Amino acid sequence: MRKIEAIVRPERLEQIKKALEENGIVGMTIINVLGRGEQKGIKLQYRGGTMEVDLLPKLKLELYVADEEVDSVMKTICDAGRTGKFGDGRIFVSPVEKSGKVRTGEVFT
Amino acid sequence: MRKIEAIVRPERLEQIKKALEENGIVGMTIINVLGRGEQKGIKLQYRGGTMEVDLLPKLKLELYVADEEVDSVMKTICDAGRTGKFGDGRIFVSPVEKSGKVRTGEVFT
Amino acid sequence: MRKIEAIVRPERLEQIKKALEENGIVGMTIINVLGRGEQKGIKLQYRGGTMEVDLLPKLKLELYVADEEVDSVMKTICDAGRTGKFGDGRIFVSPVEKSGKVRTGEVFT
Amino acid sequence: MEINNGDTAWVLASTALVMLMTPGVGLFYGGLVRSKTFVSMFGLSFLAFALASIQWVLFGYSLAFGTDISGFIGGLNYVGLSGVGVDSAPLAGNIPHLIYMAFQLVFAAVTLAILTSAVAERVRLSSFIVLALLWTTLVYDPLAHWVWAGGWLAQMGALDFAGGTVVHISSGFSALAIALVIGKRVGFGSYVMEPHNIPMSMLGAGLLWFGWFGFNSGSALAANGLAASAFVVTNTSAAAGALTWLLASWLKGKPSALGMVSGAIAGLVAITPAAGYVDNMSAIVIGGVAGVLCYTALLFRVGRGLDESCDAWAVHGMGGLWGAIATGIFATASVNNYTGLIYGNFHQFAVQIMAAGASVIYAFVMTMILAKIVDSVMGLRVTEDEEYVGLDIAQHGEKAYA
Amino acid sequence: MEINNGDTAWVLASTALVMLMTPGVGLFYGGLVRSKTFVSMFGLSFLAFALASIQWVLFGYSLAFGTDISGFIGGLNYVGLSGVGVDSAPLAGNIPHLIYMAFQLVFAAVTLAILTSAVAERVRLSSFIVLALLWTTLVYDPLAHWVWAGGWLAQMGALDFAGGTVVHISSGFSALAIALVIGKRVGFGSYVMEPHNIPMSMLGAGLLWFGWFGFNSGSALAANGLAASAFVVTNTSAAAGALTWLLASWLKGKPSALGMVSGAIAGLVAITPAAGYVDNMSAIVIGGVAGVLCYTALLFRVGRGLDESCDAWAVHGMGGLWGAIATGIFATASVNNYTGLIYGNFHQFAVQIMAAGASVIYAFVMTMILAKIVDSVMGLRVTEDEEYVGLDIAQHGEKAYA
Amino acid sequence: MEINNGDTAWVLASTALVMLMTPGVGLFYGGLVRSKTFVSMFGLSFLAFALASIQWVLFGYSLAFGTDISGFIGGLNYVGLSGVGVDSAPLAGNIPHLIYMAFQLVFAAVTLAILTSAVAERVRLSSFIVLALLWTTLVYDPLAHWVWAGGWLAQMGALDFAGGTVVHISSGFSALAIALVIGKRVGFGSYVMEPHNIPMSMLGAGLLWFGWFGFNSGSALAANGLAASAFVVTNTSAAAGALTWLLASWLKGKPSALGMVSGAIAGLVAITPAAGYVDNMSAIVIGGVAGVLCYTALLFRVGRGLDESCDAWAVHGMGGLWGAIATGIFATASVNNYTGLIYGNFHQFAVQIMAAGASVIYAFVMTMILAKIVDSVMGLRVTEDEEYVGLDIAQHGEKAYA
Ligand SMILES: Nc1ncnc2c1ncn2[C@@H]1O[C@H](COP(=O)(O)OP(=O)(O)O)[C@@H](O)[C@H]1O
Ligand SMILES: Nc1ncnc2c1ncn2[C@@H]1O[C@H](COP(=O)(O)OP(=O)(O)O)[C@@H](O)[C@H]1O
Ligand SMILES: Nc1ncnc2c1ncn2[C@@H]1O[C@H](COP(=O)(O)OP(=O)(O)O)[C@@H](O)[C@H]1O
Repeated sequence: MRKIEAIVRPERLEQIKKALEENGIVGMTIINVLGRGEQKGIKLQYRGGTMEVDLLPKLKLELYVADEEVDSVMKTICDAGRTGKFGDGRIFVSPVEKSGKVRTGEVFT
Repeated sequence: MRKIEAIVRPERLEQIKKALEENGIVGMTIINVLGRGEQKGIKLQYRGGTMEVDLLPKLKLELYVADEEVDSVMKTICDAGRTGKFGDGRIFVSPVEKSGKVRTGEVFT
Repeated sequence: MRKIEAIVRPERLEQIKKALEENGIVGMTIINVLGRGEQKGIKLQYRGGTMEVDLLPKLKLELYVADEEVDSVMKTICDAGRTGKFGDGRIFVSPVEKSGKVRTGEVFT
Repeated sequence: MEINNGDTAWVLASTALVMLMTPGVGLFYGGLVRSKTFVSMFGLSFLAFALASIQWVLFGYSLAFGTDISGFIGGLNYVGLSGVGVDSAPLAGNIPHLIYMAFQLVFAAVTLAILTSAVAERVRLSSFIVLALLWTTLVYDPLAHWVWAGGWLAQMGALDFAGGTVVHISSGFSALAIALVIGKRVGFGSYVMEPHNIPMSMLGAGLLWFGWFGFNSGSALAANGLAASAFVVTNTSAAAGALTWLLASWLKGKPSALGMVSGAIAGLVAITPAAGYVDNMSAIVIGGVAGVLCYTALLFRVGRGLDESCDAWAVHGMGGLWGAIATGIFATASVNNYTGLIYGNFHQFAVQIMAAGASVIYAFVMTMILAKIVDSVMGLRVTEDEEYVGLDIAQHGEKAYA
Repeated sequence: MEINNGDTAWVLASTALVMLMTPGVGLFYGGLVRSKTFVSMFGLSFLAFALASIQWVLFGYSLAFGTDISGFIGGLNYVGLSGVGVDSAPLAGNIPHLIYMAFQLVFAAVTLAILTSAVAERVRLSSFIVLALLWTTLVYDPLAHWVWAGGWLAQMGALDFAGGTVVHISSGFSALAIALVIGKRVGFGSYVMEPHNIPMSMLGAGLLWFGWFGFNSGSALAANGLAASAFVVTNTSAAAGALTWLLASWLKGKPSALGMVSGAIAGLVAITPAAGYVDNMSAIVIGGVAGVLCYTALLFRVGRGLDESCDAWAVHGMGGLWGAIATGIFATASVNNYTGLIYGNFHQFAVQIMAAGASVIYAFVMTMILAKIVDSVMGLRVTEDEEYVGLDIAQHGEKAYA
Repeated sequence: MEINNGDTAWVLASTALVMLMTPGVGLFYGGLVRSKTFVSMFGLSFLAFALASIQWVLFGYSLAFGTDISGFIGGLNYVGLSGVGVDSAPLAGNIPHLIYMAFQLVFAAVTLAILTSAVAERVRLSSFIVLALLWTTLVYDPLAHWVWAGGWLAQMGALDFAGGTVVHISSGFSALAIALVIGKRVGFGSYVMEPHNIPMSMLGAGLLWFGWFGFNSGSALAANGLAASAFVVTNTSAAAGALTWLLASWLKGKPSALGMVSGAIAGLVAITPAAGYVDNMSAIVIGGVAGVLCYTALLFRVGRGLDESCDAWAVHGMGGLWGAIATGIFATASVNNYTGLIYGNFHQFAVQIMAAGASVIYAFVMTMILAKIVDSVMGLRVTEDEEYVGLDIAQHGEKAYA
């Protein structure tokens, strides 16, 4: 099992959710975050000044998926979340050792 | 050291906290999240329609614990967080390589 | 690539951000959390009673960094985030296996 | 009697002020519930206002203020506002009948809004609409007639300046009845249900205090010394209630800001029936007692595990009961032509107790019956899943905060 | 005519009530937009009020109410309020000229605030200031003159008690024009833009309802039977609109609380021109129709992919249009000296349609021209990046919620 | 003199309007602080209102308006409102004494609320209660007597229509003194303390603007031309202040919406003493200057590292000072019987400066002494831990947002 953390644009959530569902991925956890990437956010000009809005609202999706689903999920999120502009987001994959289900108390490893 | 991420019902927080404390687990970090599991949330009927409320408010507890505490913490959370209905939550365990304490600058591996 | 999760005081964010920038670390994701450490928060006295405020607002910074940057980032956060009082925060490091860029669809391992 | 522009100006303004109390109730209650039902809770007050507004102009005003039928109910002579025009009101010759009617309308509306406390976070919207229409017609209208339109309580000599019985006892004890019928919210007692936005409740309380000047002082139906006196005692009682509830909660632990504003409302409720009959010093007592009494009632209610969710009973019911009795204790001829117990008038005191008692019983029993009927015919509650998800999404498909 | 203190008291109070409608609009709109533009949206209303306040006392009042020039515009005799003093107002001898002027001022201000719907979340502040000043001077002032100050529509016999054409048609159809010029928000239609704080919109609607009593009943410019009548029909129409929009949304899916409060506003808009001419039963019809009509207009607007963001057109434009026509249908001599179609007066009906039509055309065309000019000279919109970040930060350097 | 119903109607309404300013202050300040102290901040205003209400009816009114004792303080003849009844007020024969008293009460209350700026987020509740009671008794009551009840400033001929000195200079400079005694919030200057909910501050400002019509126009104590004039200049000055602060902040960087609403308050403050003496054109100047002046004062205050947290000093203190002097500059016989500097009356100008100066000194020194006493006896501040956790939880055991 792997944990996929995807930081995406909030306005793309619906599309991403739909795309994932079509690929059979239903379970997910969503967190409101603020983020900045290498571009350090967005630069705005104003009356004789520049302003850097460096922390923009993003959504972080956390998905626990089977190992073999990782690549397709990553691709799905990239495709559905892409606008082509800076700030589209990042995806990170990390190992999960064990999981449990609260309702049943089952443990999966 | 392991990281335990438990997604649970908000209304169970007090019970879970208490149960953990009784087991000597005090440190924790809590995040407001929205989530859906395999049931895709809750289905509601209304005047000639069905509505899926797929993202329900949950709490995500993050606990960093010693390796040997993992199993008992998982069990404690399951027991205290259980209502027996869909949506009770999930627990995931992942490896932590290193940790640090801001106040002292100490690093533990 | 490593994931650094740092739970810090909200009022220290600006200093930490600045210190990281000076070390060339720009990308980050910030999450509002509630947390308690081993001190179980803050104890307050009042008219014949004691009150424990055990969940205090903290910020969780998530930074994905190259393996060789881990130590310096940890040190930077500790230094910039320290007030010397209980509750300054913790840092945890965990492995990342793979990452992707939504805008381009690139995958890095 | 000729229409007096100054008096009319004040009653017009007062009617607007009382109207604002309904959003005030909506905010107050809305802040007390969980965020998943803020829209619903606020919406119920709004809806109560709209329903009462239409019911009142169609037939409610007539039932309450139409020609008396055996002291129990008004006739149908004002149905559809026929005969209610720009000329002098029968019961207040100095102002136009239409604004007299409207002033009474906003009372009926806010009373219905207060009632929504009992069904917070769990009522089916359609059942609420039916219950609300039944309630305002069969409970509020008769009570208003009894007290203010020559009904049997008025004939008996009961005093109720601005609605201690008609508005507060009736809504408070009716809320109690409904709460018993509809039952507790899922999880009530087993996990904490904190107010989700206390500042909104405080703002609501602020709007209530503001609007209450129209409620009580406007009930003089003139811009005169009596209005001034009612204005002053209203403010004094509110302040006293705020302070005593604050202190009482402090003695039990920490001074509660929500307690302070609830105490203000308790003081406002308690002074309502008395506003045109008592002086400022009595107002301090009336409000001060109300703060402690309603707080005690609230603790009792919680202790009994009763989910009358936003405390209409504890604050309006018990506060109104106290106010009705206090009118019989503190009424003074120096303010108006009536005296109370402290001036040796035991009769007035007894009448007040009887009137209050009759209102308590009528409101409680009648509402219990209505609630049971609606519950068995339509079901008062939503499903457990809908309640879990929250009425905002489940009933309205809306979210308070995006 | 001598100044009447009672009448003056009511007009003073009414002016304050109408003033509060501007924060009401700000909250209503502010709740409807995304949280990243709440400060901006609320701020635009506030700014509209400040701009109109200064423009009006400098020359706006004179353009609207100065000595008539060929039925089209007022002269400059009141520039800087010269000649506007504590004595009787020329058009209302029972109240001081200054408060008459102020009562008209708050109307001009709230009209400008309504207009901000069209530019929500994307307007450049400096361009808004210029457009606002041009608009209130070249659209609002002439329209006010035409209808209320002996201009050609007044001469024709058009009835507009409290501003159906001047305020609502003008702001609504002007909003439509501006929305067409400024274009959609980035992402409009492709992703959901939910109201971010519905309770704030509900509170805004509550303040609007409250303030509207000053708007309509205050337009009697006296505390008399006509004021009372206008008060009552205002409330009735609002309630009816709230209920019909609620029901209409229910039939389409779920009962919308936001719909209910929008329906109340629709009912308030529609009764505005009619408030001094129709009776309570007609008010039920006027409000009830308005609720459904404006809801339909909103659905149409959304269906056409038109981003007139907070529905000034659907609610104020279409509601005002309906109200203006309805005045010609339901006006009754039992309330005032005018009759409408249902009493066989086809003439009044025709005049109302002409007046409404003329207002629609003037407001739409003139505003289109003004908006195009401002857009080409200064640019109405912020950059795409600024819009993405949100006007609060981008324009004001502020955040609604820390 | 006979009681005039129209005048009474307006003073009743005005008293209600001014009452609403206290929740207005609570919201305005509450939005400015951090979310962990919203309940506390709002609660302090509410509490100030309750405390002042009781103090005033018990003895405050008597100290301020009782029979003059050597020009410094009122006698005890009105203690417990004895002799304050439904008949003509001594200083305003056209309205009942009780409502005159209540109108003065709401002034005392809001003044105390303004003061809470200085202790934001760090005051011990019990110490606040003691300080508040001392302050309103020993600072507000004498000042009100000096200016409005035949005290020495009145005898000198000082003009203060609605409280530039009594309300604004007194609260503003007292806030400065308290801020110096209580000291900065932990972290002030070292990390950012952003306003946590700007829309709430904007709503608060909207309620203040609304209520201020009662404050200033109601101070005519009649519904007449003077009331109308005061109403107009109040609005004009507010608008001018809003615009100049907005522009000033724009010149320094970005146009601040919070600045705009603060500017409106600055304009309202500055016109307060002048409202019954100046004309509309002067109001533009008075408000316009106030916007820039108070903004400058705020920048100065921040620059000096002074934590007078919600800027009562910068806005009310400096705005009130400017207004008091401006009254001596712009007073015109065309509005009332007084003239100022621009009409060659240097005497009035000098008197205004002396009165303002005396008020500044008295308020500052007296408050400094009171604050020091309370601080040394009880401690004004909570502990550092309590402050860190936030007063909502630490003092009240409550949370603004669940
Ligand atoms: N190194 C990083 N560590 C943590 N979060 C990051 C990092 N880089 C990016 N992010 C997160 O991803 C979001 C989008 O990143 P960004 O660099 O703007 O994407 P892109 O490169 O596609 O434009 C950021 O707002 C931030 O939340
Ligand atoms: N595959 C998953 N990936 C991420 N989060 C998940 C996943 N499955 C469940 N969750 C989280 O756990 C919560 C509870 O899951 P759910 O499936 O409803 O539990 P149960 O199976 O006990 O009913 C969800 O709301 C979601 O936040
Ligand atoms: N074992 C843990 N698991 C999860 N989070 C923790 C743990 N220990 C600390 N934290 C997080 O770190 C924050 C600061 O911890 P704390 O123990 O107060 O730091 P310090 O030891 O420097 O005083 C806590 O509020 C909590 O969010």
